[in-house]
Amino acid sequence: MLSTVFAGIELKNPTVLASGILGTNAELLLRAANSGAGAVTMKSVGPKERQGHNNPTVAVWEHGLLNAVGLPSPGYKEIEEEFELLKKSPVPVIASIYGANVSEFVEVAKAIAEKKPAMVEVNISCPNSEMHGQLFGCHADSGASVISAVKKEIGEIPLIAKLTPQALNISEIAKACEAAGADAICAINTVQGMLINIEAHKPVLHFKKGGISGPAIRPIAVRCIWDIFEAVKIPIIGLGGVSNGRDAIELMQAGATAIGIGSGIYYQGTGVFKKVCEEMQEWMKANSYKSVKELVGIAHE
Amino acid sequence: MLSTVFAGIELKNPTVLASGILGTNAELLLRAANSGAGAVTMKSVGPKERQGHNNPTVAVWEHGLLNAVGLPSPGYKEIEEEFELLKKSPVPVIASIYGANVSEFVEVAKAIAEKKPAMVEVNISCPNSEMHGQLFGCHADSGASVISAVKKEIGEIPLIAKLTPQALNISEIAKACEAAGADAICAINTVQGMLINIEAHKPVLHFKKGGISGPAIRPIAVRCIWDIFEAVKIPIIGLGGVSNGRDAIELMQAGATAIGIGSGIYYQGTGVFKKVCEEMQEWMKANSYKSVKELVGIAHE
Amino acid sequence: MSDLPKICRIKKIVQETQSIRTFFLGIEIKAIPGQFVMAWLPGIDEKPFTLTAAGKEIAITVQERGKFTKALFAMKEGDSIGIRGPYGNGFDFKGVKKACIVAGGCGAAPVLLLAQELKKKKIGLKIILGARTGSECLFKKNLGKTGGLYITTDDGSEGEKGFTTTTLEKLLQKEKFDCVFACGPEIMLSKVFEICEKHKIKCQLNLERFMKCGGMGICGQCAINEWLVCRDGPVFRNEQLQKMPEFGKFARLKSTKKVSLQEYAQWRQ
Amino acid sequence: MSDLPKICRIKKIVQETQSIRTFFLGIEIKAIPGQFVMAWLPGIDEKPFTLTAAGKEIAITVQERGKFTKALFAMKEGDSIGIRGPYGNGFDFKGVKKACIVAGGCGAAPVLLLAQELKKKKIGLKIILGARTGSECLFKKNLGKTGGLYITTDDGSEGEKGFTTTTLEKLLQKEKFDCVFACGPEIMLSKVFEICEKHKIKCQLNLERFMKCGGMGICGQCAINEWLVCRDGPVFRNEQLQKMPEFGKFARLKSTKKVSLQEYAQWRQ
Ligand SMILES: Cc1cc2nc3c(=O)[nH]c(=O)nc-3n(C[C@H](O)[C@H](O)[C@H](O)COP(=O)(O)OP(=O)(O)OC[C@H]3O[C@@H](n4cnc5c(N)ncnc54)[C@H](O)[C@@H]3O)c2cc1C
Ligand SMILES: Cc1cc2nc3c(=O)[nH]c(=O)nc-3n(C[C@H](O)[C@H](O)[C@H](O)COP(=O)(O)OP(=O)(O)OC[C@H]3O[C@@H](n4cnc5c(N)ncnc54)[C@H](O)[C@@H]3O)c2cc1C
Ligand SMILES: Cc1cc2nc3c(=O)[nH]c(=O)nc-3n(C[C@H](O)[C@H](O)[C@H](O)COP(=O)(O)O)c2cc1C
Ligand SMILES: Cc1cc2nc3c(=O)[nH]c(=O)nc-3n(C[C@H](O)[C@H](O)[C@H](O)COP(=O)(O)O)c2cc1C
Ligand code: FES
Ligand code: FES
Repeated sequence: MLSTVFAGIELKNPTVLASGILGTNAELLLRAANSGAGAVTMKSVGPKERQGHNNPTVAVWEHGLLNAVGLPSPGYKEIEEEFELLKKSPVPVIASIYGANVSEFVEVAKAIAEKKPAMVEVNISCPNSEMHGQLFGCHADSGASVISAVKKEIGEIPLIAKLTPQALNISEIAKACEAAGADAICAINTVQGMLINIEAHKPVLHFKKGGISGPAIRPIAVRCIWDIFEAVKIPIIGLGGVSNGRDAIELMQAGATAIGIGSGIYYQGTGVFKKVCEEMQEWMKANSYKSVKELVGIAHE
Repeated sequence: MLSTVFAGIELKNPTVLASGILGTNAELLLRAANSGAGAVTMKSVGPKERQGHNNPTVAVWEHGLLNAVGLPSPGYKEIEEEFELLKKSPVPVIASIYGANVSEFVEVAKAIAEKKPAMVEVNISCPNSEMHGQLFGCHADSGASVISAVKKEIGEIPLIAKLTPQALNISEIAKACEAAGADAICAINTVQGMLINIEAHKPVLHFKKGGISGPAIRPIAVRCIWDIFEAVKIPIIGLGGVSNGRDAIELMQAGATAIGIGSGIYYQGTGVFKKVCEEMQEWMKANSYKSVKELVGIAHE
Repeated sequence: MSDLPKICRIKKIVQETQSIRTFFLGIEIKAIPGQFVMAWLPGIDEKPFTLTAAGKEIAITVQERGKFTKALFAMKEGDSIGIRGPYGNGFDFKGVKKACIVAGGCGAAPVLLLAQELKKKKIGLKIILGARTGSECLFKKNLGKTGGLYITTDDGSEGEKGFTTTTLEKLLQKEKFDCVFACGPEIMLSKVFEICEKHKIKCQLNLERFMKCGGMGICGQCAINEWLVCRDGPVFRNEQLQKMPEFGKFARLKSTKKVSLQEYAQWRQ
Repeated sequence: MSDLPKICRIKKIVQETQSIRTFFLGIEIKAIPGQFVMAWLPGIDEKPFTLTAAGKEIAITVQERGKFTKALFAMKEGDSIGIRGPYGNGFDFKGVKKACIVAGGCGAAPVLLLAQELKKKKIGLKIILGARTGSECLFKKNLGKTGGLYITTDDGSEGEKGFTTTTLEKLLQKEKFDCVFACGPEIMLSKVFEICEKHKIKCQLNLERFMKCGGMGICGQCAINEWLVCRDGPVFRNEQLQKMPEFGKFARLKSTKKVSLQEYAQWRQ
């Protein structure tokens, strides 16, 4: 009932652990996999070691999370061991990569491709570092230049372009990525925001601004997925604010084939994958659907 | 304690009824004024009669509202009577105008200026109509062209440019508006989103997409106000998700001189102005502030 | 807390008169008599309807008029529609010992639950029910069970020939009421109000305006002067009606343009 | 529900040893012994600290080490800091009739509340408290009130000269405990674990890792193999420790790079 195919890869269910959540080591990824995720995404990895920002890096507000972790990374050279352990994964493992320019993306992609992950996600959308990503994801031509360069390196491995809702017209970016060789789209990354602690009269995050995730951004995710679905033929991992079965089904009806879960781990723990799957199944039974594949994009009819 | 000056206009308190909420007639504006608002904004008016979209036009979801009312308007010619009644207003009345192109904006501005509102808000940011506004607010040059044309018409009346958080770089738009003659900025308008009713597998709003307002967008408002405050010298009406005193103080610390309230009316009724003011006052006493003016932008220090 | 339309099934459809049907819906809503729900037909529109049954299963009673109601009339038992609510203040009968209800046309819908509630509370009740013609008299039987029923028709095909308001005038000559509750065409309501003011009787009138946000009280579409029919109403009292110059005279089109009630009615046609 | 830092005042500062101070804070937090809070100095950083008092007024006990703790030590009574929490699982003493606590250095902090709670519940308790030197023995008095206290120092300036773990070995030769609770340098903890495994005694060890989201359990920074110190811990038991190859060997730098505990300690310097 829940099994599906995403960019040629079989998934036992459409839930996917989102990048940057838990994915710092292989064991946590395996834990998410063993807790019911249909696929898991590693934390985005860059060309060299990077500290990220000082704390506070994550804040929980009334309607979601706000984070500026700042793309910490040991650098791709340090994560060989994780790939060894990940061979035990019962579900597909998606590697996620970032860079400050096309050649950095290419350098990381080349090394990562050798490790043969099930897919490679190209993060052209992180809002939390001054120089990384964001710009690529906001402009069709620069986004496409990263995607086509990475695609050349990774060959047969399906490439997922991870997009930002900050783009003026996300469907244009998606189309450019598709034309440049992307096999799938992942949307959305976080939405730029800020919170101030009024007693301290200081921004809550050390980096001041951060990315909003969780329940507050779900309607933004639905809108972006809707637009992308109308613009491209390649499949979409939809994410943003999913923490129950209804949320997941909403994003699928908007056009997502698979469903990423990030902040949901905060709200529900790693049990969130099982919970979402069970709730989807219950709803599908009550509403006479036989396969999740039937749900994809049906709100467009 | 709460009195302040905004773009040269005295306000007994910094709360302002946001455009599009209640502002369809003079009596409702007076009701908001008599309920404690420091100023009130009329519903945005356009050049001719316009129906707006079919219902559902507004939806209440878990973390905010979503609306696509679609800028219905009787057209500026039909609202003369309202201005007559508004002469009784105990607080400044802000007119709000929209148009599909510069000459429409000019046409409306000219007629409205004759009615001598306390200020004129130029809505270059409504996301809910196919042709109106949005584009102006997303590009510095087109935004500026509207502002300078309107400014020529309205002369001494302070001009407020209402901006959209959808712009790639809202501080650039604000700077361009300031250079074009805007006396103040209003930020933010709603954030584009969508909700789907999964049982109906249809978007909840008839127009499909709509603008998100209310609690969910507060961190986006704070981020935008922060950026605008760093970029311009003119004062800011900050709005987005305010429904209590703490929210208002947060937006002021980010850089707002006055605070718009829209969706807060849904959550709290017209009593929201009094409530927000009382809560601000209490907080200020507990934290040893003597005037709201001291709060403006202090999180930047 | 969200307040989104919930999809529910049409459980039963009852033909009340030639042009009026009651739709029983499989959704639980607790409500006060006079409150309304917003009914959504995806892809078509969303409109307000008074509840004519509340509790475990609700009902709305609808007259076929324009595009929306035509689409609704095309639906069968088992089909789905969206419902949100209840909204509005509803009628208030605290302290009322003897009541009169005046209902014109489809206006019988909002007062049905009220009449049943008054009967349950053993409150003395007279009902004046008006319609164009005898066959269009809505809820004749149900209302008859709750109190003394006076019927008036425009064509005299049933009951008294003439207007509900003439009957009300006569009744007031003989009897005293703590409150007159009324619903119907606004021209009738403004006459009811005039009569009540003259006789210094309290009244509660159920008003109607075109709605958008419908119940949220933010869009200002349903404004009558400083009041919002969807949140402050739909039921208004003497003190409010006295300060409501638009009552009986003006209403707002979808564009929010203010026009005479006549022009408003034409637009709805 | 939000979980943002709340600003509170430093009510009282107590100098515990030359390098350790307790900060009493004007904020109410109910907590289980062994749980921690995140303390925020705006503009500087945010770090985890075990609660050494909970309830109406909380306390954290801090050793001056790097940039953050230096900034905290520069603060006076009346100054403000941000606090969020409590987080983590804390110690579990259900069913425990006789307990042993082993605390090394600043590790006395997390066990103070535990010892007080065990005493209140009249659970038999032996405490082994270790420090570099006598004057750095944290909570000597307070812990002495809760059970039999054995002190060990590296330099022999107080109590037995040597390691806490040597004393633990000796104690286990004579006595039986339902559980050994321990906190201190990880090298000490891994020795405690070894001893407990050998004697087939249950243990609960309070571990430490660099934290970012600190308590939310999402960023993965505090990972030890498949566990998150901030959400699954900070207290871990035999069954977990047996499957925790990184315990006593590896930790993650701020970049999330995995390094040996030695390199981790050097980075912290
Ligand atoms: C609080 C409230 C409760 C309501 N309860 C009911 C109810 O219980 N049953 C019911 O049938 N309708 C009720 N209505 C009216 C209903 O919401 C619709 O307006 C009506 O059903 C017409 O819808 P339509 O789209 O089919 O027709 P439209 O296309 O809108 O109009 C076509 C025709 O209907 C007439 N008409 C429609 N609406 C009105 C109106 N508001 N006032 C005067 N004439 C009108 C027009 O004169 C014209 O003949 C209520 C309205 C409100 C505001
Ligand atoms: C769950 C938990 C509870 C904690 N409770 C307390 C507490 O109650 N009291 C307390 O003083 N600290 C506690 N800590 C440690 C505390 O969070 C800080 O890491 C510590 O105070 C150092 O901060 P700093 O920024 O001043 O020093 P840094 O700049 O981070 O480091 C400087 C020096 O501190 C040593 N050091 C710092 N942290 C560690 C560590 N985690 N492990 C080993 N050596 C370290 C280094 O070896 C070096 O000597 C706890 C940590 C965790 C994870
Ligand atoms: C703490 C945190 C760290 C994140 N790190 C990354 C990252 O490294 N790479 C990336 O592509 N997205 C990252 N994201 C974004 C998520 O993958 C996801 O796109 C976003 O959180 C929206 O989904 P959600 O609402 O389910 O959390 C991060 C999000 C959070 C909350
Ligand atoms: C129902 C509705 C209608 C609106 N109409 C207008 C409008 O006509 N002109 C305008 O500039 N903004 C309009 N807005 C935007 C608000 O003025 C405000 O910018 C936005 O809602 C954010 O503030 P809030 O979170 O306090 O609602 C509308 C908002 C809502 C919810
Ligand atoms: S319909 Fe929107 S305020 Fe009543
Ligand atoms: S510190 Fe983030 S998961 Fe523990």
